[in-house]
Amino acid sequence: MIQITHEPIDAASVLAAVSDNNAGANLLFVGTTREWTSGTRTVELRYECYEPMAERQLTGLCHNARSRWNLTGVAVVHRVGVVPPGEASLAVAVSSPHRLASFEAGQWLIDRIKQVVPVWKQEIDEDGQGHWVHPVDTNETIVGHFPPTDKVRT
Amino acid sequence: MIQITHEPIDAASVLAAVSDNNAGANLLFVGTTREWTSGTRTVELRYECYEPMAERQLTGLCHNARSRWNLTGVAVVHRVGVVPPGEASLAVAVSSPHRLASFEAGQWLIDRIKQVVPVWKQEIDEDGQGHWVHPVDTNETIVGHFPPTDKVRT
Amino acid sequence: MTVTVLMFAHARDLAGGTDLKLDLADNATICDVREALVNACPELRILMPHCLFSVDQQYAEDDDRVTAQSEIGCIPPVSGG
Amino acid sequence: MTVTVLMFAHARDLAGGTDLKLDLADNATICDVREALVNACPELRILMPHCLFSVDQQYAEDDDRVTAQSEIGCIPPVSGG
Repeated sequence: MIQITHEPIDAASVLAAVSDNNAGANLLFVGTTREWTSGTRTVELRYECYEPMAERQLTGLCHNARSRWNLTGVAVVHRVGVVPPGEASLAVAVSSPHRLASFEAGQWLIDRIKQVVPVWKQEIDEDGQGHWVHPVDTNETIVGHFPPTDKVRT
Repeated sequence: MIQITHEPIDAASVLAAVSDNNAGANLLFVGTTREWTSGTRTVELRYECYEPMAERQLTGLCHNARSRWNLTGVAVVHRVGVVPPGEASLAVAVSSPHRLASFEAGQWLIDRIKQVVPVWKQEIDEDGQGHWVHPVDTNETIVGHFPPTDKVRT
Repeated sequence: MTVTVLMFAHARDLAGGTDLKLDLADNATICDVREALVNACPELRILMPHCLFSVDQQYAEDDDRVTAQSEIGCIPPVSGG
Repeated sequence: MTVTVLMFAHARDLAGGTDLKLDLADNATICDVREALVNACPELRILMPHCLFSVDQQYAEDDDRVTAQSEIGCIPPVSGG
């Protein structure tokens, strides 16, 4: 299950998608919109996406994770559009016979999704202003995406 | 939510129990009975438990995880009795503002649960024979539980 | 004094009962419980070094004292999860 | 030749449009696309070094060639998850 959706994410169905009789360790990560970050209130997040490319990237990442960690299942759903506080923007599920592989693969997938999948979010503040979220370094300088060698080709 | 149950685990409700408006990273681990392990078929697992002590141990571990990683939520449900292949014996959920804490706390909790909570399982093989599962070292010698300094006092 | 030891899992199967009564000296420790259990049920000998004990639902050290009122548990290697 | 560049997120807001048409030499590369974009929309200058480009929905290198048929995407720093 690899999906970009405009609807709320049903986390249970993402977990169910990786269920397998030979899996012992099923892991589900759900990224939700935080209302408060360092004292600043987020009214909502607005996600947009280059959808066909995002789907290809996700397909590639899931394929790579599955073969690297010998997973019994992998599923990713990313929501786009408005995501209010407490609601899920991302659900990632993996399953494998043992828990170390599930934890490693889950962390790797989420890291890579955040690095390479063409999805962008705006934070909407209490004045209704939107602010594009860019990864920044400690000098508050926008940093590039990722080293070229890390690129995913599908 | 800390619970020992004889009924099937509803994983979605364990995840829902850690939901919080200031959480960004919600993690759910579900341990399920594997049908096949190194070519040997498991017909079912049978869990038993020293219930009041198990609940106290779980309460202590959850308390420690919450304060160590500053979690916004933590929940553990362990099923006892017969757990057939594909069904869940353990569900652990944690939530925190950021994902690194959720992954670290989740792995720590599962490791500790497997080390200190008085729950035991028997593997039932195809002949209906039950085999107690003991942690063994590479010489197939039963190993002790854990170093005394790791003990949990509640 | 007489103490009762709750037996679980593999240890219970070897002992053939869920709780065992043992006669111990009044100042007995967990060490003495171990010894008395193996004397009462020699089948427990191999497993005993790998068992921990609880007193009143908390893990106990070998030199912790027990009383006739203690809820003593014999905890073979755990395997939950 | 004329190429079309799909603009997203912050880059689209700065450019004021979801797709920009650029006139380029027939042997143009992603490098030339960057330069032409900044010339067409000077507002993109600061963000441009942090943008990647895609050709036909795959990440491209700066010296990759583009054609009039290429689906070119200008990808500002991503922030999904």
